[in-house]
Amino acid sequence: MYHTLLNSPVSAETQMLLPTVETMVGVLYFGLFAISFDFISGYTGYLSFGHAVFYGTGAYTVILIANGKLPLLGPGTPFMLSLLVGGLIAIALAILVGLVSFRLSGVYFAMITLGFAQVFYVFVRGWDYVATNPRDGPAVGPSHAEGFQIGAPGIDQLSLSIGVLTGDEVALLGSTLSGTEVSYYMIGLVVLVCYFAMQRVIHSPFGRVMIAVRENEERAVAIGYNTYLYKLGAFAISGFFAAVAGGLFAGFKRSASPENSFYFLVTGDALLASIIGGFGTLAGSLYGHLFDETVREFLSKAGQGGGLLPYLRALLGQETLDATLVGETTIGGLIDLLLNGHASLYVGLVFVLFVLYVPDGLLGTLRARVGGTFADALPAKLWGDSE
Amino acid sequence: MLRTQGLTKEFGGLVAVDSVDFELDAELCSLIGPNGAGKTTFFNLLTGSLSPTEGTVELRRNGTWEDITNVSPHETASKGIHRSYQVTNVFPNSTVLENVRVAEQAHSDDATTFWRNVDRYEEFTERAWAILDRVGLSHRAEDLASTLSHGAKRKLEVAIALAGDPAVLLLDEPNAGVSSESVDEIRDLIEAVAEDYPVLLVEHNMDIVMGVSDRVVVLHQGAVIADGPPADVRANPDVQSAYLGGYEPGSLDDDTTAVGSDPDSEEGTA
Amino acid sequence: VSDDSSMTEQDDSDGGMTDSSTNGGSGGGSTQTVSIGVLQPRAGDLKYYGDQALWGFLSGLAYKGETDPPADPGSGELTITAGDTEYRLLIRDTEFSADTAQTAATNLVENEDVDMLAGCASSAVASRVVTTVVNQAQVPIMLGPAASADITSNAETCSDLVYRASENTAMDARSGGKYVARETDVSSVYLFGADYSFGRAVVNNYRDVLESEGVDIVGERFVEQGYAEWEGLLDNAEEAGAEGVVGGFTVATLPAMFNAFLSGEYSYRVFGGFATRITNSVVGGTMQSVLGEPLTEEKIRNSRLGPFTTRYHWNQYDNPINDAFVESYTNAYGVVPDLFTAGTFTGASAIHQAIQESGSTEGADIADALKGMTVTDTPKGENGYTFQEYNNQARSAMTVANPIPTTDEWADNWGAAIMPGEPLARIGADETTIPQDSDQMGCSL
Amino acid sequence: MSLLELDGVHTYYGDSHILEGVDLSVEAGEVVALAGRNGVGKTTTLRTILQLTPPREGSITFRDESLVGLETHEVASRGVGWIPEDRRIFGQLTVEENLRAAIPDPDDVASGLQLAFDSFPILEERRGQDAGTLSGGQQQMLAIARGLVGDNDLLLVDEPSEGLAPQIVADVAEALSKASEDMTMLLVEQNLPLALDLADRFYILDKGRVVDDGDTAAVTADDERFRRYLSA
Amino acid sequence: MILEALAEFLTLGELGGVIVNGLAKSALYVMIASGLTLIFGLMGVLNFAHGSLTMVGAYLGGLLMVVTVTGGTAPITRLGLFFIAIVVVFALLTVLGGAIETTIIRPLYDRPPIYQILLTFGLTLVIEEIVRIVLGIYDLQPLSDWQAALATKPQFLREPVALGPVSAGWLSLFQILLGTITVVSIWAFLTKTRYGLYIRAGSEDTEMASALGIDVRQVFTVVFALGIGLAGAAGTLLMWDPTWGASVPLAAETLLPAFIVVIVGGLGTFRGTVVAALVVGMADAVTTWWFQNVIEFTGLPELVLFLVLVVTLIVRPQGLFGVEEVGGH
Ligand SMILES: Nc1ncnc2c1ncn2[C@@H]1O[C@H](COP(=O)(O)OP(=O)(O)OP(=O)(O)O)[C@@H](O)[C@H]1O
Ligand SMILES: Nc1ncnc2c1ncn2[C@@H]1O[C@H](COP(=O)(O)OP(=O)(O)OP(=O)(O)O)[C@@H](O)[C@H]1O
Ligand SMILES: CC(C)C[C@H](N)C(=O)O
Ligand SMILES: [Mg+2]
Ligand SMILES: [Mg+2]
Repeated sequence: MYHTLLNSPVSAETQMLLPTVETMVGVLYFGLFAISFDFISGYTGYLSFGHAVFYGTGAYTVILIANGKLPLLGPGTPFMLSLLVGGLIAIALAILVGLVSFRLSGVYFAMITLGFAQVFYVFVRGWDYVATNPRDGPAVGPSHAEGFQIGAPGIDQLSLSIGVLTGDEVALLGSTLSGTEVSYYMIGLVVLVCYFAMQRVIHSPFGRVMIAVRENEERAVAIGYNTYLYKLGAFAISGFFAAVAGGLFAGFKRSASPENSFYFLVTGDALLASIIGGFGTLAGSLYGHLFDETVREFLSKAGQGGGLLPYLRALLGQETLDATLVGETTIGGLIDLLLNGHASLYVGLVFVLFVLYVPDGLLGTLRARVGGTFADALPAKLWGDSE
Repeated sequence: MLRTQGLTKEFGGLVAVDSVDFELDAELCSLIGPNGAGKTTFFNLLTGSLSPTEGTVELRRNGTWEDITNVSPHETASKGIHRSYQVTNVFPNSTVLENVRVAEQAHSDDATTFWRNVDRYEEFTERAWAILDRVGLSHRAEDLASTLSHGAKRKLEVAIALAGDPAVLLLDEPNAGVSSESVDEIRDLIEAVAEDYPVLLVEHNMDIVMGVSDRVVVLHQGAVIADGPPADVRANPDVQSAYLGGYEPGSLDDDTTAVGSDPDSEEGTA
Repeated sequence: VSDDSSMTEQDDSDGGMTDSSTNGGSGGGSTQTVSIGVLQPRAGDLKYYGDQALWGFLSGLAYKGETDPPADPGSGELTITAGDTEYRLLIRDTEFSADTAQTAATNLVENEDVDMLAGCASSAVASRVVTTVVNQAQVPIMLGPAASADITSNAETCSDLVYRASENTAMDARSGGKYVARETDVSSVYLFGADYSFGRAVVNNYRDVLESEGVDIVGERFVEQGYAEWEGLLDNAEEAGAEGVVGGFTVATLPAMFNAFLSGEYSYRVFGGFATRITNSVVGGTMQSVLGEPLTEEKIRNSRLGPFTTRYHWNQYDNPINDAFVESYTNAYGVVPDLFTAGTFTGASAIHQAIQESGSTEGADIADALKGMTVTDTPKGENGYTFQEYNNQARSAMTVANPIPTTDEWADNWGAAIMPGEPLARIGADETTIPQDSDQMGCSL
Repeated sequence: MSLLELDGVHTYYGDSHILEGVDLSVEAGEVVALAGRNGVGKTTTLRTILQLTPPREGSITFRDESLVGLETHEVASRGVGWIPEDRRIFGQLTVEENLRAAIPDPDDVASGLQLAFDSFPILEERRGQDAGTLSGGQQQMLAIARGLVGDNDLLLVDEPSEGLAPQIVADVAEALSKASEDMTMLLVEQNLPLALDLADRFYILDKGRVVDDGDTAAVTADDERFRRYLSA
Repeated sequence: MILEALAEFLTLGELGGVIVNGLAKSALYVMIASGLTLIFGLMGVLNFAHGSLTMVGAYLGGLLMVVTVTGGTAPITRLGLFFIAIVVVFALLTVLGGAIETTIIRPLYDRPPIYQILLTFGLTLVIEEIVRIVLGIYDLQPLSDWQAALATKPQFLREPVALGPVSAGWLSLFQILLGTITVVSIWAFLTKTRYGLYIRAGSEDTEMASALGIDVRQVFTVVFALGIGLAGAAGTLLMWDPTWGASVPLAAETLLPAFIVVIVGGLGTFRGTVVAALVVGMADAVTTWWFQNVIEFTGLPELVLFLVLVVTLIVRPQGLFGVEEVGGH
């Protein structure tokens, strides 16, 4: 699909608009993180502002295991098991943090979880054990030079390696899928499974209580729910999937840093994604992140995924670019000044507009338009097509 | 069913509930009294939403009295004390059916199940439908609770309380703000419900109180000033002056306090 | 290395590239193309590092092709022809971030099929790219100006694919540190460093050199990059009896440190590596406001800043290559080359030399040819740099100089109030790097 | 033309229809009582006049100018004051600050405070105390005083005697009756003797409509009409 | 070792220095946080853009100083110009704040508070990028402190001053002075002026205040504008402090501490904010001392604030001076 478009007459436009496969892989695992954030924040109404701590936990666990730094688990531990271990550690962490934090609500809850996460962030940044230079974060070392395998652990026929450089290549129906594309499908598979798992929880009796807590916690208590325990449970589940997302990220990238895993702005990106996609819609977060990434990439510099800038340059031609506007500013200079590396500006503007005019987000609005039921059936279909 | 001994609640210097000894049998008992008499506070003490300054609350289960003073609200609810609220307090962005269904689900062992779809638990849904039928809301089942009219919301309040499979039902002004046409419906509903459960009813509409109650208790400045069959209470001169008849200084508050909310006091839940 | 069939080529010339480069070696006269992925910060705080490094690299190729260096290309694609070789440079912004660099490098290797990589200004970025991309994809890299000595002296990162012409922190320590230990009265030193690879490398290298020269290390502290509350720390160094202080920092931290040092009254001197133009302009500015204008050599000497090692500054070398380099560079970019620039110039020069010698544009062949090479054309003179076989780090001479007020000649193109003076000492290439038998050398190739 | 005139006013809270066509008028200089059982819409009528809960239908004119669509502070600055039923004093402000907040013209502050302190001496004693720490009755006095000190032509008074001990009710009655000498009042009061004493005319509200009205001089608290609408 | 260090810490000279340093830090924290508190206290809007506006204030203040100060400007003139710069920046940002409130915050009042948080979060992205673009035009480094602005500081502010056995920096004393002036003026504004009275009344009960003829909406605009103005003034002060300095990351660097101070103090109480600023400032100064003299963990200075936050909330979930939510119906 991607290729067809790229080879078609509108290839320049296509390349400008479509994110690259690498970006799409990022959309998948970070989308999963955003979904897990939405799971707790959008469904119970408790803004988990320190959610990045779970993402980071998952990522670091995978790398530490691969580097043989986690007791009992050698570098040869199957990736799927590492993901699970990361998730379990995150559950433990979520329960610890949650025990204290769920005594609070509203802004105070958001702030105390943020506080905890930042404590972990600073700690991980200074912990020599995780990497020679913990400030820069760990990377998968030579003890695990091969790619991380997704599939049935131990059965090679049913597993494929991920990673741009380490991924397996697969010949399929006459065309070959590159390592990145294989990663896309394999990670997509895990994300899909996780998404359905969370979807399942939301539609379970437990999930309905989460919604009841968001809608009216006082009343939920009055009809007999010990909401404290439900919130803790939801937090643990959400932490688990956030860690899986982090693990996928580390497995694909083969490195992590405190800034791109534990830092509070990572949570900020998840928040952005869920708002744009639709708070409390689960799948919306993924579309929200896709949207965010597409805009960013569209506006990013030449050579880092194509985008508007090189397209405009090519379209306008050198003469137009060199034409001067006022003083010494050329059109090219102006375009460069306004576009080059300033994607955040436009993402911010889009975001502000969303808050003001599309408060329900992409998916929320769509669902409201089309009616509630379609959303249950459609995600699976859309997922297959989203490349 | 439910009894209190010396139940007292003070807010700062204000004694909102003043050593109340009260016992509810299998009956429809009304609790009346001027605004600010302490009726809602009394409810909050029974359900554990507030803890008393002094005194005890006990619930009879399986023939023995169990002390439930200071037990948290979700536990009193799971022990069977269910209430409707004076100020509508439902799950606004859930459907009417879901409001009742989630309350149904609360007292089942499957409430914590997170791997099975709710739709598999048809029994909850069926019972929720039955309750909606009973309160006359089944035609609105699929609508969001926030879109209901005031009167319909009052019915939903009762429905949610009923869904708890109560041992005791506490109804706090189910008629508050209900237009006259609907008053009769709710009144019928109360009477019907009282056939099945012991009911403690707070109500300002004297037509209803006098018409449906087996017994009326009058609260004034936190204390019980009369207790007996409706006719007796109505004739009681203290009650006449404190509540039914002429004005008597001392009632501190009015029912609109709770309603005229200050937008700034809303704490973000997000 | 990777399979072409998965690629999404849209440009025919790319498709033909593989052919021409394989033919290139044999077919005399026809040009051959080599594509190099260049990773440097092209925006943000440390863009200046990227500028100097990239411009140096471009100047190196231009020198070889006997043309003028091209105007600053920003990021994107650029072609330079030198002799019969066409260099297709794919320049990517690293934002000084390891993540961005890793992504960009992965992309270059996987999707653009580059023959080799060049660059990385931050040591953190360099180690990340080496571990996750170079070793993984077996594509060689010409590192620089990332300066942590560790990268070429640690078994984890050093390899037959990793070359560095640029000078490193051990070279700073082995020239400047030694000079201070031997030629000044400093006998006790307090070491400060940024809490990441570069700062740790600086501290380790200086500790090593100074201790072996009999200097006492009276204290060592690491702080976050950008730390600004220097007073207390500098006081501690004073209390610890330090006669000298070294700071292993980048421009993110140095100005605050120098400011605090100049504003306080400390009895020790600060020495280390001679910094970039940015730091010089900040420190110069502070000196002007603390010591009063105009600055004189005398005033600067009394401020106890220096002497500093310079890896390379434009005015430290007097030879035809350097003269041509400084001139064409100043013309093209409006500033003089500074400490990062000679190393990357040499890197480019070495790559061209390797292609000439091997007659191939395959990454592996270039790497082979680089092994043990003595680079002919370098700003430090003919044959100024030699790649050491045991770790693929180039050794080159270093100088030690004091800061002096910027002379009128350079005022326009240096733009800072202070600049390096005449070299106080020159340290020969064979003394600057970590020897093969040192216990500091964890690399033996 | 009357000072205040309501014509066919309909007001809702969300979906609940509270006022179902209220018509009433108040002449300059009069005191008019508004009576009715709990929850019939008395308070809502006052809130509607103030545009705190704007009407969905009907007209409200004050001195021949329509109030509908104005902001509450604009209504207030046209000379309409309010003594709300649930006191609504500013708990974190001192007694004096509560009063100052109600006096628009800084030049009137001294005389305004004097007026308040004369009516309720206890307030002068407590002028520096945070109003939230006053007893309920004292808070009620403060709320009334705050209505009196404003530069108002029409005062909307909602259950001023609520929660006050009998002797203070007398103070309140006196203060209000003194104020009524140069202020028009629309008074909601459950204490019928007090209401009848203060008011010249009365309206009785039931289920959001005016069902009766007349001169207070002609009726007593035992009047059949009051019995019907005001007690069970 | 620890005991030895403790003994040294407790000497008059060291402890006194830490206290002065702590007060100076508290003064900065209170400057950073008071605008945030003001806006939250009245309007319930948690302004995520506060840090960005502080950063804008730092650059504007720096610009004014860089343009007016030359090498030869006398120290006292520099101080005078600095005060003028603070006032001008305050005024400019107040206008900006007013514009922001009327155009984009106002439509959100009847939505749940999270939307205001989100909106101001988006605003942050926009403001920061705009600043980056402008800095790009003037070729300034967005990530490092603007040295030219720092250099406009008179020399004596860099020097230490002896207060008996205690050695403190003139800069610290200057900051304590400005912090005190700010606290006193806000306090006076809130308690002594009519407008302050209106603000406090409006924040307690919007309906009642408007029924007394107060234009609460206008009050909201003014408060938001003033809060932003304060953010700007704080930025100008930070611009002269080498620990902060004008740079784009100043936005994030000030936002988190400001949040922490406001939350620790209890949302919306000015008194709480002042006390919390003192607590946080002192904690900061104390850990700085321990970090510089004893403990080598580089993350320590950053950790303090968050530890203060977490510990406070564990002990007192509503903050030091926050009101506990009143029980249900
Ligand atoms: N959380 C609280 N804090 C302080 N005072 C309270 C609190 N809750 C109730 N009160 C006071 O206690 C008294 C009794 O209130 P309660 O709500 O029980 O009255 P009620 O009988 O239900 O009146 P109504 O008929 O108006 O509903 C009132 O004066 C009220 O102001
Ligand atoms: N904010 C609100 N939202 C919904 N309904 C309300 C609101 N405020 C009041 N009501 C309802 O409107 C009706 C009229 O209330 P109002 O306060 O005007 O009565 P009232 O005549 O003043 O009664 P009282 O004598 O008890 O003060 C009541 O049924 C009340 O429950
Ligand atoms: C000051 C510079 C020599 C430091 C270098 N950019 C590094 O991080 O390695
Ligand atoms: Mg009540
Ligand atoms: Mg009323």
